[in-house]
Parts: sequence; C-alpha cells; structure tokens
Amino acid sequence: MNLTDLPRHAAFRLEARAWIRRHAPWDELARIRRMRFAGQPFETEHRWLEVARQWQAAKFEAGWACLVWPVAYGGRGLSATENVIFQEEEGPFAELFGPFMIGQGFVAPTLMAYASEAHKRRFLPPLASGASIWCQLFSEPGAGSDLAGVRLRATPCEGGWRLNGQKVWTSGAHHSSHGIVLTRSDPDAPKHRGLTMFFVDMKSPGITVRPIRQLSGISHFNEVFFDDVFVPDDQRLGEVGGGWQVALTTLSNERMTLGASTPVGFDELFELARKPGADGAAPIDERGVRERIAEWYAKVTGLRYGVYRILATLERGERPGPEVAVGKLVGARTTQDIAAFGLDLLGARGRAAAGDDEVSQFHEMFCFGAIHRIEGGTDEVLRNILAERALGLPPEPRADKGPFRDIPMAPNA
Amino acid sequence: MNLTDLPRHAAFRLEARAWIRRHAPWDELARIRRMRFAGQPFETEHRWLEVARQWQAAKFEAGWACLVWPVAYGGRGLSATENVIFQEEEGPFAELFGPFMIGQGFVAPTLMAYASEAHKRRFLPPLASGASIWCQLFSEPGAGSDLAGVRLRATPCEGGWRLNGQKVWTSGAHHSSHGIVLTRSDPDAPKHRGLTMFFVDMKSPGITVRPIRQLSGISHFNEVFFDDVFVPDDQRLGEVGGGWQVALTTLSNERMTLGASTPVGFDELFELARKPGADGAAPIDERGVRERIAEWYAKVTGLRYGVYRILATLERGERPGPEVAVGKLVGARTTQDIAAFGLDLLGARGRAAAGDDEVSQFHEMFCFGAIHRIEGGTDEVLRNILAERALGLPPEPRADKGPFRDIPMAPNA
Amino acid sequence: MNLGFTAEHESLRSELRKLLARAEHHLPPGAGAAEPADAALWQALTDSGWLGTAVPEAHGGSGLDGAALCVLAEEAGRALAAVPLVASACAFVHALRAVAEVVPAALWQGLAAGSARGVLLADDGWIMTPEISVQANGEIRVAGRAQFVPDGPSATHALLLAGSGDAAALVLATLAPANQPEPAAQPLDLLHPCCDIDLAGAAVQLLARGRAAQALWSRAVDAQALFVAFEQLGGADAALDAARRYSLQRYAFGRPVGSFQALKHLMADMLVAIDLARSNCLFGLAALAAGDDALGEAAAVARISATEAFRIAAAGSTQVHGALGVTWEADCHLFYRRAQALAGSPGAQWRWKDRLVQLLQQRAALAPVLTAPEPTAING
Amino acid sequence: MNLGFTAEHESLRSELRKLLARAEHHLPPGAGAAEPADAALWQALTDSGWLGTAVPEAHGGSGLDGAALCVLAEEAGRALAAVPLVASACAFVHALRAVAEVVPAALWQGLAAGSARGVLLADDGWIMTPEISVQANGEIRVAGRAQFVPDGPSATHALLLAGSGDAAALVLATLAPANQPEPAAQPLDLLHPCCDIDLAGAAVQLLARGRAAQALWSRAVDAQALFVAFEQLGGADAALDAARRYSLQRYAFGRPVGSFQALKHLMADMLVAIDLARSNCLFGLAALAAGDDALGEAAAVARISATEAFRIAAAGSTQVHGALGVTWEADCHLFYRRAQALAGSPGAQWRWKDRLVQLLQQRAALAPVLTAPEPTAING
Repeated sequence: MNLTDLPRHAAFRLEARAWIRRHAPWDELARIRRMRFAGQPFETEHRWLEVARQWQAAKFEAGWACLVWPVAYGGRGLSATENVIFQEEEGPFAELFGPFMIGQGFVAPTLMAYASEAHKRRFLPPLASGASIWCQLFSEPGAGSDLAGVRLRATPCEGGWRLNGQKVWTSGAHHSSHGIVLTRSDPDAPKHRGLTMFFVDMKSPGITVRPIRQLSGISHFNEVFFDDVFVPDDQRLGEVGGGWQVALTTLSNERMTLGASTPVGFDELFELARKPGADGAAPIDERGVRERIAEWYAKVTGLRYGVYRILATLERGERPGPEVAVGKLVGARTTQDIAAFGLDLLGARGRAAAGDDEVSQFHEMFCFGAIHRIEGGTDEVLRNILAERALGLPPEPRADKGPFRDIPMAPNA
Repeated sequence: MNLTDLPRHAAFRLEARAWIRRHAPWDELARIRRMRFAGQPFETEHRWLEVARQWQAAKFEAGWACLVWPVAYGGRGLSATENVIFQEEEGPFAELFGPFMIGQGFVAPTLMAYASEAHKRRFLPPLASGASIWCQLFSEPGAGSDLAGVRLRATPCEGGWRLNGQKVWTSGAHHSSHGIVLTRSDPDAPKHRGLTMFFVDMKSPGITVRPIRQLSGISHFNEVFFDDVFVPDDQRLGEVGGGWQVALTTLSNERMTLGASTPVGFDELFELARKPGADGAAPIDERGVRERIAEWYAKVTGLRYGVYRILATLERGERPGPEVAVGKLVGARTTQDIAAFGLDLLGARGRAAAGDDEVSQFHEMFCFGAIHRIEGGTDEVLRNILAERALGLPPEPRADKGPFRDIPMAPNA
Repeated sequence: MNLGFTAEHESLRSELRKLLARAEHHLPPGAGAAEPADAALWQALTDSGWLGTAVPEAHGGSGLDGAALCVLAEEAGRALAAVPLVASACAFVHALRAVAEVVPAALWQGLAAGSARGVLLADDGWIMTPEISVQANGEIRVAGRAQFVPDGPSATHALLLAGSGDAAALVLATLAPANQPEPAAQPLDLLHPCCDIDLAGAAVQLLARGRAAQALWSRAVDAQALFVAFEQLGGADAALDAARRYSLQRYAFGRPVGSFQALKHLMADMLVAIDLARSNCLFGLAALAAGDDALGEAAAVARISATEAFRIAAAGSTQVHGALGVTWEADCHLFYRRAQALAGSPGAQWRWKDRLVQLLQQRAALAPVLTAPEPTAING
Repeated sequence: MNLGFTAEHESLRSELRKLLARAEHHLPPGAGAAEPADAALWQALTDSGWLGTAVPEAHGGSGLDGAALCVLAEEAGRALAAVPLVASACAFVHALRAVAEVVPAALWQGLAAGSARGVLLADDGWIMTPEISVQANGEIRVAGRAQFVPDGPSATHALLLAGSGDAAALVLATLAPANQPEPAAQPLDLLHPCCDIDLAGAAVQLLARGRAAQALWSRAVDAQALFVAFEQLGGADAALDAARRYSLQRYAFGRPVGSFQALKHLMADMLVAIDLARSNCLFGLAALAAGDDALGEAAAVARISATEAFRIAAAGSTQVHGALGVTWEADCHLFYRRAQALAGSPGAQWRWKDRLVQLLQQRAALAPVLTAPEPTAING
C-alpha cells in the first residue's frame, strides 16, 4: 500500500517503522486508541499529558520529533513527506500528538517566521521535545469565523504593551506555558489593519484561565481573561498593525494540519458492521450497508491521497492551494455521518455508553463530528475559502469597511 | 384514504368520481399517462391540445371547470378544497390541465384582481372553457430570478403604449391568444417602482414567437420579441409603476399551483422496483432500496398533506404563508433524485429510451427534474423566500438600489 | 379539510407551553433515578392535571382524546422536558384507554397523580421474546429482559405483548425495584435516562388475549410512534427557532449571521424538513382520531419524516450556533443527542421503513388497475 | 510522493486539449451510425496520432503508457468528445497491450489509423453469458448478445471473456454489420450512441486461456474503469468550470450571481467532490503504472468517487446556469445526461461498491492485529 513512496521515502518508512515498533508505549495502546475522538480514557488529564510527553520526549531524543524543523531548533530539516510517513507509521500512537498539535503545528511556524533568532533558539527546542506546550489565543466571544473582529485591546506602555479583554475557545490554555495572542492595537484603523500579534507567558499576572465544558462533557477549551497584562515589546510578532498577516500564517497551517491528521471513524464503523448480530447476520451483509461503507471508504482514500497530492506539491517547491481546506470540510461531516450511522446500527445498545468501549467510541465520534465542523474554520468559512480562493468567485458585499469602531455590531453587544 | 374529508367534501368527491368515470377520455389514457413528465406521446402537439381542449370543454359544460371562480366568469364559486378533490379524482386525466395551467392558474387570478369588469366578462369564460389559452410574459434574458430587473420598455403614446424588447422562457406562447406582460415604464425610478403590467393580444403586429428547445428535446418555452407593439391603455393591469405588485399576485399563485400539482415519480419508481429481474429477485427486496422508497414515500405524503394544510388554512379564511414554496422545492429535487435512482435500477436498459415506454418515462423524469428546479422560482429563490418570509431572516445586502438605469450589470450586457 | 388541531387544542397548547417554559432541564439529570429527572416539573404537571389528560374522567382525569396527547408530546419535545411525559402520560395511558374497563382504578389514579409511570415494552430487537406462563395456583408469570428502555428507571408499570397468535397476551406488569436492576450510565439522551427491565418476578395482569390482544398492541405501538413523532417535531421546531433567534442576534463581518445566505438556506432546509414532518404528523393525528386502519401507514410516515426533520434541525441548529453550539451549557447538544436517540426508539428506522413498504406492497397487490368503466356503469 | 502526472504528460495534455477544443459536439449525433458521431474529430485525432497513443511503436503507434491514456480519457471527458476515444483508444488498446504478441499487426495498424475501433464486452449484467465452442474444423465460435453497448455502433472489434475457471477464454471478435443489428434510438448520452452486439457468426481469435485469461481480463476491466473515471473527472471539471465562468458573467440583483453564497457554496461542493475524485484517480494511475494488485481497489474507489463527482458537478452546473442550463443549446444537458449514463457503465455502481467491500473484507481477514513486538523483536 505504499505504491506512491519514492525509493528514499520507502527506506525512511522502514527505518521509522522499526524504531516505532521498538519504542512506542505499547502498554497504553488500548487507552490511546480510545482517544481518537477526544475520548479521555486515562484516569486523569495529567496522566494523559504524561504519556504524551514521554512519547514526544522519546521521539525528540532519537531525532524523530518535528522532522521538518531546522536542526538548529530541534528538528531534522526533512520534508513534509517524511513527516506524514512517520505519522502513518505511528498509527494509533499518533493520537499522542494531541497536546502538541497547536504549539508545534500552528504556533511554531509562526514563531519561525516572525520571532527573533534568540527567541527561536530559546523557545522552539522545548516545544519540539514536548517540554513546553503553547496555545493560540485567537477567538473571542464576538470574533469567531470573523476572526479579524477581535477586540482584545493592546495599549502601548513603557517598554511594551498592556493587554485587556477576553479570549475564548482556547484549546489547552490550562496546560500551556505560553501562547500567541491576536490583539486590537488600533480601533480607529480599518478592521484588518488595526491588529497586532504577541506571544505571552501564560503565567503573567492578570491572566485567568477558565475551562469550558464541551457537548461531549469534556473540557478541551477555555475562556482566557486578560486584565492589564504586561507584554514586553520584544514579544511582538510582526509589525504593529500587521497582526492579520501573522494570523494568516498560523491559520493556513491550522487548516492543513487539521485536515490531514484527523480520523473519520471509518475503521470503527467497518469493524462494527462486520460483527454478526443475534441472528448471525452482520450488517455488512446488507447491500444498503455495503454501499454506504464503500462510499465512505472512497472518501477516506480521497482524503488520504489528497494529502499525498499536497506533499507532492510541496516537493515540487510549490505552495499548496486553498484545496487544503477540503480535508477538514469533508472529514468533519463524514465523521458526523458515520457516527450517526454507527449509532443506528448499534440500536438499543447505543442508547447508553455505560462502560461499553465500542459504544463510547461512537458517542464520542458523534460529539466530535459536531465540534469538528466548527473548530478551526466552520464548514461555511471553508466553503467560502474554496469558492473565493480556489474558484475565484467574488466576495460577499462587505458591511465591515471603514474604521473598526464604526462597524455595526449586535444591538446588545 | 379520505380520512380528512369533511362530510360535504366526501359527498362532492363521490359526485365528481362518478362524473369523471363516465366522461373522461379513456381511449387516450395510455398517452395521457405518458405526459406526466412533459413527455409528448401524441403524434402532434396539435392533437395533444385537441384532446386537452375537449376534456376542458366537457368539464366546462358540466360545471366542473374552474371550480373556485365566480359563476359569472364561468366557475362555480366553490372552495380550493373542492378543486383539489376534483383533481385527485381526475387522476391521470389531470395531466390534461397542462396547457391551461398558466392561464387559469396564474393569469386569471391576476385578471380578476386588476382587469375591468367588461374585460373579465369577456376573457374569463373562454379561459375557463379552454377555448382560449393565455401566457405569462415575464422573464427576460437579463431578468430571471431577478424578475424585477425586466427591461422590456413601455413608452406612452397616443391612446396607449408602445412595447419594445424581448421576453424569454414563455411557456405556451406559441399557442396562446393573449398574454400578460411585465414592462419597464420608467427606467429612472427605482427598480421595483418603474414597472407596469399589461395584457396583450398575441396576434398584435410586431410580436414574434420563437420556440426554445429544452434539454429534453421538446419545446414548451419560447422567446417572444416585441417590436413597437401597440397596447391600448385599457389593457393596463394596475397602476402605472405598480406592475411589481401585480406580478407578485401572479407569482404567489404560480408557486402554489406548481407545488401542489406536480408528480414526483414515486408511482413509477415503485412499479419499477417491484418487477422481478432476470434472477427472479425484485429490487424492492433489497433493504437499501426499500429504505429509499420509504423515505420518498414519506416525502410524497408530506407534500400531499401539506396541500391539505394549505386548504384548511384557506377554509379558515386565512392566507397561506410562504410555506407554500415547500411543495415545489421538495418536489423538483425529489423528482430528480427518483429519476436518477430509477435509471440506476434500469441498468443497461436505461441507456436508450428506444420505444420502451418505461425507460422513456424515466428519461423524461430525469430531464423534467432539472427543468423543474429552475422554472417558476429556482431552488435558491425558494429558499430565500422561506428564509426571509417564513423565518424572518434579514435580506442580503442589496446592490440594486437607486434609479434602475444605474444598477450594475454584466460588463458585456 | 379535517386536518390540524382545533382552537381548543391550540389553547391547551399555549397553556402547557407556559408551564413547560419553566422546565429546569439544565440540571444534571439523575440517570437511573427512580424518580423523573426534573422532579419539580413532574410535580407541576401533576398539579395542573396534565398527567391525567387522557385518564378517564371517572378516575380523576380529563378524559381528553388523542389530539390532546399529540399536543402534550409536541410541547414536551419542544421544551426538552426531562420527564417521562410522552412514554407514560401519552403512549402508556393511550394504550390502556383501549382496555379501560379492566384497568384497576388505582392505576388510573396513580397515573393522574404522577405516582405511577408506565412504559411500553415494544419488541424492536431489544427485548428478549417475553414468555408467559400460568402457575399451578393460577398465577400468571412473565419472563424476559428488555434492554436500555428509555424512561425505564422511573417506570412503575410496563405493558407488553407476550406470545403470538391465539396464545398472544396483552400483559400489564407492575414493576418492583428488583425489575430495574442496573441504571445505564452515560445515556445518549441525557434527559431520557434508560435502564434494563427484567420482568422476572413482576406481578402481572392479563388485559386481553389472542388476536384481540395483537390488534390492541399493534394500535398501541403505532400510537406511541405517532406521539414520539410529535415529540420529535416539537424538538425540531425548537431547535430551528433557537437557531433563528441566535442568527439574528449574533453579528459577524458587520451584519447578523442570519443574513448570510449559507445560514439562511441551511435554516430554510430545516424548515422544509419540519414542514413535511408536520404534514405527516397531522395526518397521523387524523388517522388516530378516526380510529382508522390508515394509522399503520400514517404512523410510519410520521416517524420517518419526523426523525429526518429532528436530525436535520438539531445538527443544523448546532452548526448555526457555531462554537457556542458545541458547549455543554447551550441546549444545542441536548437536541442533537435526543434527535439521535429518538431516531432509534421506539423501533429502528429501518424497521419502520420496512413495515411501510410492506403496507404499500399489500395495498398495491389489492388495488384495482384503473380502466375505463364497463358499459353498464356508463348507463348506470 | 509519486502521485500525479509528469511534466511530459501535462504537455501532452495541453496539446490534446487544443485539438479537442475544436470538437463539434453540438452536431446532432448520428445515433447508431457505423462511424464515430464526430467524424471530423476522429479524423483529426487520427492525423495527429492520438489514436495510436498506446499502440506499440513497431506498429505505427507511440507506445506510451497508461498515464498517457488517463490524460486522453480525462480530456475526452472534458471536451464531451463524440468519439469512442475512451472505449477504443484507451480501454481496448490497453487491454490488447497485455497480449501484444498475439494481436494481429493489421489490427494494431487499424487502431492507430482510426479504421478499427474496439469495445470491451464486460459482464455487468447486460451481456448474456457468452458461450464458446470449437467446431469440427477447429474453428472457434462464440455466442451471446450484449445489450446497449456504449460506442457499440462504431465498433469493429470486441474483446470478451467467455467461460470460466480453466475453461475461460479471452476472445477477440471481429464484428460484421450483422453483429450490430439494431441501433438504439434516443440514447441517454447523446454523444456515446449505443447498440446491441450479437456475437453469433463473428470471426473470433483466442488470445489467452484459463486463469491467465481471467487475470488479464480482470486487469483490463479495472483499467477500463479507471479510464472512465478519468473521463468522468474531466467532465466534472468542465461542468464546474462552465458554471464558474457563467456565474461571473451573469448579473442579477446588481451583482454577478457567482457572488451569492448559495451558488458559491454549491460550486465549492462541486469542487470538493472533484478534488476527492481526482486524488483517487491519481492513486489509480499509480497502481496502473506499478502493475500492482492494488489496481482492483484503486479502480473501484476512483469509479465510485468520480461517478459521484460527475453527478454533483453536472446537476450543479445545470442549476447554476438557470434557465439557460435547461435548454438544448447549452452544453449543460450533455454533461448531465452523460453523468447519469457513465454512472452505470461500465458496471452498475452497486457492483463496484460490492466488489470494493469484498476486497476490504478479504484484506481485513488477512491483516495481523496490531500488537506490541515480541521480546525477540525488541532485542533484534
């Protein structure tokens, strides 16, 4: 099944496979599998972080962490292809990437592009080893899909800036050492031109983190309040007023990572459908069920080979197009559909998870599908991106031109 | 299955059933059935019109035509409920309503609301008897979904108006004696306030009708060219500049009639699915096929009882809401889906219609579904209507305010 | 057209809606508890007489008809009521009404007073075929275990069909705590907790036998499906309404998000699905009221389209609410979970679809082919 | 990553695209005619050597690989070419390549010169099981009738598998006019006319026998499916492109209709379906090039997703074009009809889906369960 590997990649794959097979945390395999759809099978979140950190540290020590990063920052200077091959070979253990995804996947490329050399040498290696976790303080109560509408105020002061306001939906803020934060530094400038990006120490005085319970019952997200938080000016990323460009760097990495790395539940459904029921017949024996399974499998392969196409583009030294948004758009909806279908197949058994791992998995998948259609760009935002950037269709008429403070907002906001 | 008939309606139904059973054109039944999806099974269009006219005349003579119209104009002053009951009892013969639908269904209510008493007494009875056919000259090459964008110019002159411009997608123009025509009487007024409605004799000098071949290969639509056509001012319907209000009357009748009267192909599919194949098994024996059939049947009944709900509303003396748009929106898409599914079931046999009535029917249904999603309000227009009028959601930002002549149009238009 | 609720039913509805609007469904539900999760609401429903809606007047109820129960079910769905209103006050009471004369007065009174709560144990693949036996002393016993019964934890009584053909028996079982051994943790529908019900040792009463029992049971199951369809319809409507209100209030890009066509059309599609389901449900109501054979088909189409509508509306409403929609605090997930749970209960969707097509096939086999009248008829 | 076309193939593509852009597919097609409907195009393709793309160089062809044929198929689909390019120059020639040494030189030359045109008669439920018999004089005969064979009317040769197991035979039939008795009127795909092919009396040549014949045939059928998937992909892409261009040009409510979110998102969904299909098709190409066993699975997913993509794109493009889209003059209906016709040919969709799941089940039965390495492995 590695038809598409070039010879050098095939050799890399074998090497990675052998190393993973010897060093992966096999004792925790059952629990790790259960994490696929944001399940929390470990006794505590702390224990989960510990297992993830150990695996990340082991990879870092042996030179398998952050393969695409420059050697100077803790990586190996390889291409995205090797990175994907390593993830494929990791199999279920790739789930342990969870706590590091934002820091390594989205924040680090932003730091590499905009931070000072000193900061890069100081902060990137611990990010690569898993010693530190970073978060991304972007969304606000009034700025989600319309991210450029953030209001968290950055006011210049002696030696730096004072930050006041609120962020929300911040994944992992409660166990992050640092975060990058998008602020409004000039409310009189037009919306996209009054933004500035910083990175902050999450232990700075004035920062309060409050978890948000998600529909699945688990808290991955947080509200983060900024009360006169001081940030030195050397923690600014990019120009004053240039925050939107910096944010775009982060977002494009976010969409690609989310799309490429997310399971859709096909394997779980396939396994469920092959189990014989009380009457000895398995659901997969029905033609209707077979057809659905075949259709979803064709989506799974389409998504997988789509990632390969993006890698081929990168190998040619080109930038992948907006089509990278396809992965998450299709993946999230497919997860939701598969979960509902699986729950239908489970019948009465699906009505309560009650200690039944198989059922729990479909409950989690059902919740995860709904969340995934929203986080990191809603279905609607992704379709807009595809329509405007891939197809060149005109934008909607805009109601948010002119100075930011004059843009219409909710009457009660 | 007439659970919902009130006693007086049940009596009417029996009376209608007996009359139809005795007088319907049974000799033509096979051909009439084949007309369901705009098939043309008669030797000539003329012959089809003849059969339709004879049935309409018979109904008119016996007092079964245009049941809801006042007696003075050729009707019987009954309610919409009786009208629907009669149509239900007509069964396949209701297909013969085709050539009269626009005249009786959309134009006549407009004439009743806006024409002079003399005109009503002169034009409505022949419309009811099928002696005359009317068309609706609304759409233009640059004004379809955006109907208020019509440009056909009406210029005042001695005793009336001169009409210049072009209409398109005019159903039945080639066999119509008259039509109502929406014109631009003032290009300096805002878009919706510069329109005026008239009715015209289709034999007026300067009118040219040219048929448009549809994707099914048949021509129901026409282009109609107006070259300095004179219309007396007493053929104006409504105020000068008040044409948009008049058009709305026509359109709301159009949507209700189209939604309520259109088959979706369920019966044809059900029959096909029950036929055993070469191996003795019928498609309907497969659970997947059964599920699709059940889902479509639930749509068919939902549409049917939806019409009953509209009738119940009318009986209470209330106006039905924008939900009447549901019928056509769902019906058209369902027809298209059923047709594709039927063609899939037909397999190789479906690849050519070649004298096979069953196959032809699915080919016609497949074409009709695509056409029906466009005509009389596209899916998108209907969803907008539901969103704005039924749910009260805000309109799109408008780019067509101000004087009509200043509204942006296609660079090459 | 005899389709739709009467003005009397609509005024019942608005009264009930006011009461339910105060429901405290946000409270963490007591999964597996022997009392309805929202105990205060259950008390309020008792006090205002809603639990006795269809209980005969002679026994302290209001003796109202099936249409009133449909109103109850729809409003319970709309309010996400965490009480067994549809299972007990609608489906169970309605089923007992058909054998009213043999139902003990104490049970009627208990149902009206909220102290008794019933469930129907329909065989939808999750009940071991119940066995019935008569002891030497003439006492009747049933055995069998129904799994994951929604609203089972708070049930005091169960109705079921045991045996088949001439040996079929419609049986009323009085449940003791031992019959509900294990509450099921982490229910999908957080407000309809479920548990297994083991019938062994339950005191039982025989209500009807043979073909009559089967016919009664079949109507009871169809009526239950219709009530649940109304519950789904109410839920779908509430989910759409919440989406609509949120989309008017929430601004992005300088305008309410409800002015973007993508969300407008998403909500229009929700409306369309609800409209179709409502039409089918109202026809089901007409069939229920008429005591007509059409109830089988009507209940099936109502269930199928209401399931579809609730799924579309609940998932769509979550989507319109954006990040807020996927939080525990918002109601969206309660609708989203319940839409999935109700899709499979009572009866898997594929079973309803299969049964509907069976009914259509039977009817088609009987229907005369449409032909010209015989000459005699023409003269007649 | 070895996925995608090379620069050489892309330059082939742009050359071919220029030629095909002049195709006259608007002409009423000669359904059932013995010549390709667009005779001028067929001639042009012959003259520029495209028909010989995969014909061995020794016989006047270019001897190119499967990837070049995928380019041909995709561009034929994009251009709505009314010629049997995919059936003959791609699928038929590719199948013959596997048994090149026994193919008569005259046939190779005829194929390159456009005078010979072949079809694969795959058993997808529309061919009576073909029978093979050896006459007393050693002559081989086949019997059987394939129904509604796309591009059958202009075919001069047919390839088929007769018999099964050890008795299976891969057979090349030379068709005479008597073998194509009845052209089928009113084809769904106006540009791929079809007809029955009755094999009785056709001169036949045996190309391979037994298991080898079956293996050759299976690969030929999978390759054909992949070529058709590329044809569908090209069609889908062209339909989306037409919609995109029209939506930029057409104004309503004072702005291009392509600026309305409903149409933007409709087109985005078309793009998404096409993107998934393209990824699967490109993987299929890799499997074809590698001569790998993965071709079976790869061809199935390519067919399934390309069918879906073409259906969505063709219906969506018609919708975006509004009233213009449902006229005979616009190309929309040619795409719309072809999308439906190609969905069922070669092979009904459910058969491809069934086969794919079979392959997945076989693989799952063989796959080792993932476990920790044995202690020896850890020391190794």
